[in-house]
Amino acid sequence: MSVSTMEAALLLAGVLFMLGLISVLIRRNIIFMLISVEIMLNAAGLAFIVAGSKWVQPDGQVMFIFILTMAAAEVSVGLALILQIYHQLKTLDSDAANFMKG
Amino acid sequence: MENYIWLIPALPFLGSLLLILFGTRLSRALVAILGVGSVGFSALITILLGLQFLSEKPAFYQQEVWQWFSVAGFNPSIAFHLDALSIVFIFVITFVGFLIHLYSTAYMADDADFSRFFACMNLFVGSMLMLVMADNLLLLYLGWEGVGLCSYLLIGFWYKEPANGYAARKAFIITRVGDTAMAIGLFILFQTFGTLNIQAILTQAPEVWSVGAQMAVLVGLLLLGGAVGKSGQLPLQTWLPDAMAGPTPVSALIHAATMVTAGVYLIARMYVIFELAPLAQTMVAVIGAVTLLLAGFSALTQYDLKRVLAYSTISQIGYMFLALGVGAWSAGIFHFMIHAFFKALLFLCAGAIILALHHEQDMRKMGGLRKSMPVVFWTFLIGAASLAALPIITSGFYSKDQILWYTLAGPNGNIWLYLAGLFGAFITSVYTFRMVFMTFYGAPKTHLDHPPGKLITIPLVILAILSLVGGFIELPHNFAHLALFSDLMAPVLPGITANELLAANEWLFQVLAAVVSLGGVYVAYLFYQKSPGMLHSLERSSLAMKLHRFWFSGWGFDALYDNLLVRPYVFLANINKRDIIDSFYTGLARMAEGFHVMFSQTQSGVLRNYVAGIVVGAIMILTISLLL
Amino acid sequence: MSQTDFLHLMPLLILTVAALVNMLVIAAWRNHKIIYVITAVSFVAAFLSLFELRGITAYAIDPLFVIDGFGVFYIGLILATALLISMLSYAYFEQREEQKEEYYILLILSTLGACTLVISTHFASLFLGLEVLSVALYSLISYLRTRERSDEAGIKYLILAAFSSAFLLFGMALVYFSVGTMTFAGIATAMSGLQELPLLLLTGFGMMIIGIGFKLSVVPFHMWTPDVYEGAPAPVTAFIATVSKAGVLGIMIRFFLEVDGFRYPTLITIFTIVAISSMIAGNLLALMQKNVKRILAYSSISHLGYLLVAFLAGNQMGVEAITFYLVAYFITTVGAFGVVAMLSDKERDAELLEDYRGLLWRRPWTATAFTAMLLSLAGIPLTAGFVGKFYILAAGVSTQLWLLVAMLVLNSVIGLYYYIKVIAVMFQQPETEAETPKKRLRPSIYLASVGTLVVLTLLLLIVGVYPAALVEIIQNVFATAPEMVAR
Amino acid sequence: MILLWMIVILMAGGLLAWLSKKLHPVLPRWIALFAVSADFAIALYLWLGTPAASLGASPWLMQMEVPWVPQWGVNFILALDGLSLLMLLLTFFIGILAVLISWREIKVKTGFFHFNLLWVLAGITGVFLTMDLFLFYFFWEVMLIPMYFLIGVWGHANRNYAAYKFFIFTQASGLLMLLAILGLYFIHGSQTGNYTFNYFELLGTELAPEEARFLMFGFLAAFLVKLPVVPFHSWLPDAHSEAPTAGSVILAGLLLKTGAYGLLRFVLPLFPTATVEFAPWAMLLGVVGIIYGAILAYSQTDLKRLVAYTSVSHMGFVILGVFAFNQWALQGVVMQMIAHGLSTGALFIIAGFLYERLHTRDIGQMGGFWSKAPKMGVIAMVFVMASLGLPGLGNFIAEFLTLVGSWQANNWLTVFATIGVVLATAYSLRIMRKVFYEPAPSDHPLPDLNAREMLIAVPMVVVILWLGLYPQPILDTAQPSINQQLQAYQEPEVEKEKVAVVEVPEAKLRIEEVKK
Repeated sequence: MSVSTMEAALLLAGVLFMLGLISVLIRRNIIFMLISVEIMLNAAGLAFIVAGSKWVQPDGQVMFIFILTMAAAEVSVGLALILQIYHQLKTLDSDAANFMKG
Repeated sequence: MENYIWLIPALPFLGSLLLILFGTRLSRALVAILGVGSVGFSALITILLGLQFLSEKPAFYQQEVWQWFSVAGFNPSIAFHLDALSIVFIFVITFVGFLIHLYSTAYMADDADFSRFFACMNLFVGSMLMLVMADNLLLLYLGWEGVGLCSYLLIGFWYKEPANGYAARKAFIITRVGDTAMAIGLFILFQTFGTLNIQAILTQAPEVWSVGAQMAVLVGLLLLGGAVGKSGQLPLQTWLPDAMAGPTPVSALIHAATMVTAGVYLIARMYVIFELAPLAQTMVAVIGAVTLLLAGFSALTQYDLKRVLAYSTISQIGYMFLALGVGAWSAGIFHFMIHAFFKALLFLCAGAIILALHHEQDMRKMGGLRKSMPVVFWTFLIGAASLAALPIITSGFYSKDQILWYTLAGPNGNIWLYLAGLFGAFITSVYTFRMVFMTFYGAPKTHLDHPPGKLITIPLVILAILSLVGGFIELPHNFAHLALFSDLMAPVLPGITANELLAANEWLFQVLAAVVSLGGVYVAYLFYQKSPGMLHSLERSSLAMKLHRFWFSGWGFDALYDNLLVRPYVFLANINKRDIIDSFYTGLARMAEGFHVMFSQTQSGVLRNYVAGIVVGAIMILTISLLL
Repeated sequence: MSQTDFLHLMPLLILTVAALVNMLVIAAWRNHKIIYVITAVSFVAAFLSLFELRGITAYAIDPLFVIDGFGVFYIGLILATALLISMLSYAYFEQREEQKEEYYILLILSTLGACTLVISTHFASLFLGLEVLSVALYSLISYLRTRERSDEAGIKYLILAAFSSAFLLFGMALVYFSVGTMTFAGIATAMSGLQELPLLLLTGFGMMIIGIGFKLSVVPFHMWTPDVYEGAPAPVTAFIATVSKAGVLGIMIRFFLEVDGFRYPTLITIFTIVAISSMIAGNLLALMQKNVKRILAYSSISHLGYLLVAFLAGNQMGVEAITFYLVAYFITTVGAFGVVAMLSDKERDAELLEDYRGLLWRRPWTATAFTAMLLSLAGIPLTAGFVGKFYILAAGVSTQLWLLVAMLVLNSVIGLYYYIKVIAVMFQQPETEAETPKKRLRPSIYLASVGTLVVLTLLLLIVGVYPAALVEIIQNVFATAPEMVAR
Repeated sequence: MILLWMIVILMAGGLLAWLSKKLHPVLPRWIALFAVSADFAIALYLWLGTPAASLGASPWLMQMEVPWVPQWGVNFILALDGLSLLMLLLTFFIGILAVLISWREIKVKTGFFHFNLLWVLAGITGVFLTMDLFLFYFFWEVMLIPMYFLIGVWGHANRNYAAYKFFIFTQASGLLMLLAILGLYFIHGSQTGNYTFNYFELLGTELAPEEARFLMFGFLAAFLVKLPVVPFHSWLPDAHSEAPTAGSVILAGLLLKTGAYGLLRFVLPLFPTATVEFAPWAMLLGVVGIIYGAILAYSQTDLKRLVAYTSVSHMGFVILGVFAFNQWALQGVVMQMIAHGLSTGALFIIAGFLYERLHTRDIGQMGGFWSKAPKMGVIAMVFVMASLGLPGLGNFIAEFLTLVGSWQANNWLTVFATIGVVLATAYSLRIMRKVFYEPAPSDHPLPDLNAREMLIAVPMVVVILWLGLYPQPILDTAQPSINQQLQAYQEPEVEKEKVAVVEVPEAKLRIEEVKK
């Protein structure tokens, strides 16, 4: 592959990352926030793969696997927490969870 | 004998120390013995020493008790230097002081704070002796401040009365102003001569400074400032009349006989400086002249017996300054001595009267005491005569005449000064006899109880005799030429020679002086005895009223200083009570709190804002890393 | 992996095993005490195993790890801290009805993560360590499920941490993309070649800084700190404040020194800004704060700012200063949160200033200990905090970072105010005679906590009065870490 | 070694006092009293044991040095010269008084109180003794915390605010000094390659004018705030008026003196050139302080606050004298430190006595006490007179020497300073009037001083009189160290060799003795 396509792929990852970022910013529902963060993580993974393929090394994909596992772990904990939150607040609106401030 | 010099001040100090420590527990008799005895003994020693001095005629006696301190060549010691000048002062202080103490035992007999009174009196005598015996200016300064303190303590002796306290503070602070000037003078002297030893300075000064040298003038003026403060001369005279708030013996001792003449002593002591600084010396003369007139006028208008005496004191010291100013040194000192006698006498008499009229001081409420208290009358009359300088018989005549004479005929004599002095003499005798007539003649207005006892009358008599004959040790040379006193002073203070062409007809001026004083008496008689109606008609004229009010208030100096200095200072102090600078720091604190509130807004607790925060940070960092 | 590799990784292995054993034991039969003992023992064992590695010169386990003096010291620091925290945890959890045992597993795991971090020399291991650390932390923070504050803190931390590690990862990816290797050494060599850094690389570093900065809770990535500190159980808060930061700081220093980041003004500028703003924001936020845990949170932000000053000094003295300061700061922080934990009861942590009013009159010794801790935080002599601050100042002055140093001084003055405020509250005489302290568990439970507090206080004073010993150790550590002594 | 003991006794005494509270409530008082007296005895022994003549060229009586943090070149150096000796005597004398005053006044937490009291004293002792800049800063801070507690726990109504203010002011300034110390340390290190905080070695440092100026300001910051000099004084009135009597006495009598001591010991010899160019401003500050403090004192209605402002005014003389750079002025400063320590301390003690009896510090509430409490009146009179600089009392010698000295340096400022003395008269007399003379608005019962209180007051009177009438012993003791500080201003080169080369071997030699 030529370098220019590499750049393009990286750009794609960047765009993906930005999308995730923005949706974290605008979403209020915690689950959606979690999902968008995952998107960002996957964007990073994609970037790794791109980089790996640029240097023709497996490392990029290795990192991607890592990221996936980690993301899975994170999401599982996250969902557990969200359950708890829902029990207590009866809502998933992240803005409602602001007992601690100042 | 000269080994016991140190006892002279030590005894009063010891006395006052004992009284302070145990005064409250001792019986009144014991207190009196301690208080009077200590001064009495030092008077005794003084007299013995004086006799020895007269017989041996040494230049001076010197005694160092201990080295006070010594820093890099600045080593004043607690040491005494006795020459004729200081001996005269010591004599007056101890002897008159002794009499007044004696008098006080009766006067203060039924006062609650008997012991405190004597403690302070002794302390005063001690410090005053320090002042006049010191061989260096720092020790002199110690005595100088010491007497200031004592006058503060004694003026405010009856402290329950706020007015007294006010008078006391006024005295202390105003004299302190003068002292400040003096202190600065000392700094300069030390810088120039590397020592504060009086004799050393006197000897070196002519070598270092030429006549009229700027520094000399400066020092002269500064010392004069100190003198003016203590001696109640213009412009720092305002404290003296108020100082009458103290018990009468105090007024007699401090504000007539001794302390207020400290200024005279200082100037006489440092005469070399003043001779090197003609300007300063002229200032002395002028201040003296002006003061004696102003005070005289004020004295004319007073009704309070003691205030009259106070103003007369101011004006008499004015004469002394005048004398010093024209270089008639010994004349000035001579007048000091005589004045001490008759002024103490007058005050003590006044005290006796006041006591008899249970603390009534207003002359308008007095009168007709001639019959009821003859001793006091006669003694007072003598005192008055001496103050008014009635010719021939009173010593006041001789001392004052000498001053007037040299004011005119002295090398730096001056006709205007002379006229001022002459007119002053006239006023003096007017207000003196105004006093006599108002108090002792006419109809009795207040019933008097317990006429004065022995302890009171004895000192009066002694002082009366002194103020009659005391002057006979110095008689004009055209009239049984006798100059014991000026001979005594000769080794210490430079003599003075009269201008020849005037000297020829000196008698003319003596007659003039005599006429003036007698004239004064007549005027007083006219207004206050023969036909009071004239006085009243005079008083009714609006101008006279204004003048009267103006003079009565002592030429409005008090008001002036109040509005010029005191009020602004107090105002300034009070508006800044909370200390403006502090508010700056509190301001800083407020600012920090403000920032805190601002920042804590960002901690909204809302998750998305936190995310936003991170994003902002991210943008910031990325922009930096891309731009730089 | 050879046997020597195992030997060198012994502490980490011990921790791993400990975690597994705990799990099995719990499965067999729940008992707080036993789990607690196992944990403590394993920490001690791991710590002791470090003595095998004393005076070691860099032993690389390519490409992921290197075990050198620096790493050993930091692992030691982390383990010791974790041990102390677990000590304090026992009494704290004993009085709560949740299932207590898993807490220790999570504690061990996140410690393990931190340890992995400080010895890793490769993005992969870095990432691995970081995530092991964080994922365990999520659940630790929200361990007391029944408190909604705890959950709130948990979810906040989770989202934000994931968010920031996305940045970190993307940054890594970019770096990898532009230099073609993920080992620090490789990156260093690649970079030493080029004078001006390519844009991508810089962007990568920038994003990594975001990820790291979040974990270090420096401005502007600090916002989570107070909430998480407040919501988390006191011992966990102590853990976040100390262990996790030690790990991240360790890796940061390692990486930065390796690639010699001090050559690049861009990075210096960024760090300077971050440092200053952290100091100021942290202190000002804490100024009028009424909640002790939040006060400590904010103060930790500013303390990180102080640390960055020494970090920016960039010479050996700086690194020594950081290390020394960390030790001092850990002693202090653990102690402080220990006191908080001690005073907490079933329902809630003792976190409001009110809970401390007149403490000196109720429980003089606890109050004294807490006072000592606060004074140390404020950097007052006789305490470790002072020497630490002195060391940092010295490092700053030695490289003429006048602006930063001035800021440090200014801020430690502001900081004084709120530390003293807490002390003042404790020393206030209660109007009503001291009310009887609330019902507590039997004293023997508190033995561990009290003992720990005593030890900490003594350490605080010893380090404060005779720092020479510690300084010596640290200097030796860096003597054996060659690539550090480069400058 | 004996120097170390002085500090150790205090610290150990403090801990003992704290713990002994459990055994018996009165024990702490006795322990404290004993500890301080022991130190006082030691100091006295040292003083009488060394006739002033024996302090020849080198002012150092004894020295000890043991490495403390070798890696940083920090040594535990204690050294004693005339100046420090005098300061120590003052410290312990006032310390004893402080313990005695608190005997009845302090009722709660007596153990902890005496712990703090003794540790403040220990810190102060350290400050006066140490010749290692790191150690100096260390002690400098050590004396603050216990002081903070003294104010914050046993103070009056508004104690917290005052305590904060005191602590933050002193800390802020102290940190600046720390920066300066570090700067000096690195400059000296980079010059000689020998990184050390040793005062004697640092004396030799050559500094570029710029550096010197900045470092000097660093040191000045700490000392001027502590002194205090006017724009930085505003912590003092609060601290003084809110502290318990013992606290105020120690603040006024000792803590302020550490500032003056610092100026003499460090600023003058370390930065000869910089100080000379700064001198006029410093003297100006002094004069401003004298007058500003006096004006503020005049308007105060809180007795302790009033006295506090008077010490602002009096400390003005100190800085005025220090920057006159001549023997008279510096001797005056030393005298001022001692005399002011006593006189102001005494005034605070009297304020304390009154507060114990009336539970108010408002002079509006007082009055006419002369008749009720003549003893108190006399003693108050003595110290009021001292504070307005009456000859025959210690303060006069101090102020006169200072002014004589400063006159040589700067005429106009001296004139204004002298005017300040008049203002001093105004506020001092105001005390007497309000408290002892004018009748009180309301009538309180006022028992006169009891035996214990006389035991406190009389020695102070005696000492202040002694200082006023025969200060020579003090002056002689201070002389050599003052020459030392001034050498930089006579022949700088000689001074550098002398201190850097001659003193240090001697120090080593001393240590040998110590070891034996």
